[in-house]
Amino acid sequence: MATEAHVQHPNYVKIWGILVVLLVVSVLGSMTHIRNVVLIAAFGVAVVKAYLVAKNFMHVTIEKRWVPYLLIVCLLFVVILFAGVSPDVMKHSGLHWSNPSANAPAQPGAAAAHE
Amino acid sequence: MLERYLTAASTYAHWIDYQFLLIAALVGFWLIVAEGAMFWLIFKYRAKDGRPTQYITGEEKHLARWITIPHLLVILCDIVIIVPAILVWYNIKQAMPPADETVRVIGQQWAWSFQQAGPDGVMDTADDIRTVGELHVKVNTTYHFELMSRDVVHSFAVPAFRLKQDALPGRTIIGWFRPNRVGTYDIQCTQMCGIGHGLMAGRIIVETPQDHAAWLMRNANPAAAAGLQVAPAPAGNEATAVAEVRR
Amino acid sequence: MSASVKPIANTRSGTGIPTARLITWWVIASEIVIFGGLLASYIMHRIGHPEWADSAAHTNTWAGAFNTFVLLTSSLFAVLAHKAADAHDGPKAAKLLRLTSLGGLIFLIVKGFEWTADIREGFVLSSGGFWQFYYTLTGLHGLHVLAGMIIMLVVASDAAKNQELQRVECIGLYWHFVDIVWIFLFPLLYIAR
Amino acid sequence: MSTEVQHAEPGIFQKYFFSTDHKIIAMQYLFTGMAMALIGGFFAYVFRMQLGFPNQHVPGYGIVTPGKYNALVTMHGSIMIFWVAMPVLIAAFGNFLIPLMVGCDDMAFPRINRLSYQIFLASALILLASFLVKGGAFGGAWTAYPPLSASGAYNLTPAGAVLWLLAVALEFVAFLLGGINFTVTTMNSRAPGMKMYDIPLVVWMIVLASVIFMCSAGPLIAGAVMLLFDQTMSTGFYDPTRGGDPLLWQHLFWFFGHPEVYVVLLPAMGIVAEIVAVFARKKIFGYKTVLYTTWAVGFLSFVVWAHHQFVAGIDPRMANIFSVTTLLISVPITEMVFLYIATLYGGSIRLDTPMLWALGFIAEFMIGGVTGIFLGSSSTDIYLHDTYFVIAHFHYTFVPIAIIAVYAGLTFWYPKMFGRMLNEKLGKIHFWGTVIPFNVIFIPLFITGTAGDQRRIYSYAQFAEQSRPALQHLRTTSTIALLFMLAFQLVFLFNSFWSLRHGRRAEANPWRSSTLEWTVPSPPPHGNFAELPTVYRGPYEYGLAGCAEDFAPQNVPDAALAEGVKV
Repeated sequence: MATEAHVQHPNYVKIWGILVVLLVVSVLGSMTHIRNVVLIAAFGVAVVKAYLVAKNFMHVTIEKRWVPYLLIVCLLFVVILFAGVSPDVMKHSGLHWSNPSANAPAQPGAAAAHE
Repeated sequence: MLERYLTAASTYAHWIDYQFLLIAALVGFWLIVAEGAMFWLIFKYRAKDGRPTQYITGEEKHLARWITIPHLLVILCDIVIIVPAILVWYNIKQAMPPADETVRVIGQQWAWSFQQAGPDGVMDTADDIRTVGELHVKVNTTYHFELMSRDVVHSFAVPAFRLKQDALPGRTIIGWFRPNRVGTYDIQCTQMCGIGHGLMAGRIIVETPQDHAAWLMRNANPAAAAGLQVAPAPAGNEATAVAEVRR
Repeated sequence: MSASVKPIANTRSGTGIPTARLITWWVIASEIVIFGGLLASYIMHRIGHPEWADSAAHTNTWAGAFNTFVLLTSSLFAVLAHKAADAHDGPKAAKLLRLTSLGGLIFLIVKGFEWTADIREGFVLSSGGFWQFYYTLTGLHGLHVLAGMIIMLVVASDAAKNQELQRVECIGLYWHFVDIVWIFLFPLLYIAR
Repeated sequence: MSTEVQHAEPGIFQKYFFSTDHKIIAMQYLFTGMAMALIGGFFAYVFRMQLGFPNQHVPGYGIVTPGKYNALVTMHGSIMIFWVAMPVLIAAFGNFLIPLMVGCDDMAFPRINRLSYQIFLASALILLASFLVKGGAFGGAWTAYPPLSASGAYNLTPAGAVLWLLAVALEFVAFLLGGINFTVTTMNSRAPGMKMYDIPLVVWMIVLASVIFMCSAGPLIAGAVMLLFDQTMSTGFYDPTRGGDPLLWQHLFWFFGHPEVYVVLLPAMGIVAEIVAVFARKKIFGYKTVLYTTWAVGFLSFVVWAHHQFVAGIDPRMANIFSVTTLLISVPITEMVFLYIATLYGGSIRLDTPMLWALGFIAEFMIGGVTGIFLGSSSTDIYLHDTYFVIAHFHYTFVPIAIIAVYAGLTFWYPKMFGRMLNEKLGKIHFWGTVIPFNVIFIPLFITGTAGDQRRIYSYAQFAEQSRPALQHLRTTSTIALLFMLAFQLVFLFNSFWSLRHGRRAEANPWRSSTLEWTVPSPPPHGNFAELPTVYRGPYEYGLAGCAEDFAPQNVPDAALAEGVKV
């Protein structure tokens, strides 16, 4: 049983060309060493590339609606995880606690963290 | 209610006990209602010859009410529970009353050691008093504690104070307590910390100001000049303490 | 039970999505949380440790960029294989799938050279900090590439005989997902510094 | 690819060890899970004896040293959750019921199904092997907090810790494969006519549990890889002296660990729904509402995890958020229980053994539910965290889930699984002999917990407050009750083995139930349905007007209902 032809196949080579151009952009952007440019070149472009692959190669946009929703919900859970964990792990001090070892692994002596 | 089971010896012990009572009253009511309703229905609708079952989908308005109304009441009870819960939490863990004294509490496999200022009242000086397994504190005095661990995760629990806080290696966590009752109370480690976990006991001795002053004078140790800083050192540095716990 | 005898359960399609593609989506969903958990752990540590940028500067951006190019190109072959399979051209699909796994092979070889260079410089898994995440992330991703290649070759050998053509699309979907993971790993490990 | 494919009768080895038949795989999971339950129960016996009669020779084991005690409680927890509750509730019932209840011949991917069991079996064997290695089995609690679990120098069981982690990771892989298979089968392979709201609740709940498991286990799989590297490749992901963070594991663990509670709860709720409907002869009160609350619970279970960590050193401000979400999750769960109780209204209730178990589940689970409020409220959790109150609370949820609901399901589907009826009288003795001691075990533990007994402590002799004689009496009471409860399980073992040969032969539909699995002979043949069914209505049509019987099977067209059902 072959898959029914459910997609109009777009011009894949063209999309591949765009992806390669984007790759070049992100590498060139990273050469500027300007923080914001690097970040946009790196992550902004990555999001665009991922979207292009998901849309054109994986056809998520013409798949049944709940499939992209499922994938987005899974991403959402990761975001929730990040939001719940980062106040403890990303930061090295907070209300009535500090994590001196994370800042200076070898340094002896624990500075007390008063608010 | 909780005091029937265990002495309350710190100022916030009663806050927690009242919160416990509040929850017990509310959920106790709901438990009795729900269990009662269930057993009554089981009895009332037991199989009888000639009484057929009724066809009910649960979407009839006059019946769904019986779910909706209790359901809203449950939400109400949740709010009644959560507001004081957060208030008490805020006062114990977030708000920090000014300290009269500070102690440093260090957990390690498998003993609690303590460091507090000697007669000069200043921490990290030569006359600091270091003890293992025993913490002497003054009654009606607000203590801040700096909690650390040398090796693995421990948990500093003083049930009589209703106090519990995990000690994490690498971190320093500040908390407070104010003992209001003279006596000797247990410290238990409540986070699995290795084979000696069950033996990791300590005591807090709450003393009158006079007794405490006398204890301070007896134990002030000017000789302990070296190695003032207590560091959350890497594992294995403190073999002596392990030996001490086996005393 | 031989491969040719499928239960009726396998041939039904209550959702309108063929069963094989449906399971592929669920596998991808579960992979999202696996990679997501690891990436989230890495990102929060990375933001908390700006000094890791010095370690990240040692990674070879050109090798990473080349590998990105290789994976993008192999994804192109994978989707062309899907197109061929839709046209019921099994042998062509098989050829394209083999090209795709060749891309995976090149990717792994480049990765191997990179790792060798890093290890020669003294940066190993146990170097801590950035490096432990670098090796774990690229290693986990590399395993997925390897697994994808092997499955792809199996699918290709069936497809060459015009059998199980629906699998061409499924392995392609998986491959694109692995590609997308790399699209994010590349800036996270090679560019951000 | 069609029914005319004749399935040749395979050899006995092929049939029972390498079968792809979902029913055989279900039995494999069931018996493996039951065997593990015996082991886990034995561990409970040993450490309860140590607590009830401290430092005395435990018959059948010997002296319990602190290290052995830790290993026993760790393995009891791990086994009961990962190797008993999950395989029996999800895998055994899921495998057996899903194809039968949705009306198809097997799982969508039978060979993935077989692989799932084989990986699961390997994980169980690895776990048991950890008792034989140098240093013995891992004793760092089932939560395995690093750095204790990450370093052999701390836990003194270097090999045991690695094997434990490997076993858990493999078990996860097995359930990912199995769960995805359940989900796909239910979504795609339903009988013609079976719409979304015609799926029996137990199938819904097993599938939702699988989905929750799939979405929550990922981060922990990643975390387990990191911990494995910490243990074996001297990385420092969780080592604070090398820039790692032990809290990260706790978060990853509980991000999985809390949804896991619902992963095992939901199948139990589903089993109970089926039984309550059949024995009350009632449609489930608000079938759709039950489903909506299930979805709500499933989603909310992802945002409550840090209530396990209120005092674990997380930022205290975060505790407020998680306290609110935790109380929030009580809303849909309460609603679900209310709906189950409301289902009894207007019914015609027969108290056969399965129904006793199902009602027992609801009654006992409510106690577990309400005591959770004490722990979800952040301030009381300061005191109660990691005390015996917590132990009593979650045993009041897990025992109803993994024991009471499993017995409900087993006694209910036993005729379908084995083609014989169980003995009713023995079943009732077993029920009361289990449920009464169960309460006597754990009610005293609520009291010792509020009196300050902390968990995982092998002897309270060195704590003045905890070594009061009154508390020791409670602990002894609890231990003796456990002995009774364990002894009464022999009744069940006897009943099930005796009935296998001597029980009354079961007809296809002994309970007069309306779902599809009862339309095939007991036990169902290979391929399940002689003729694949078509579904005409929802799963719980009892007491429908204009119907010759008091139930309307899902596969009988409306026109044929009035003529009566041929059982």
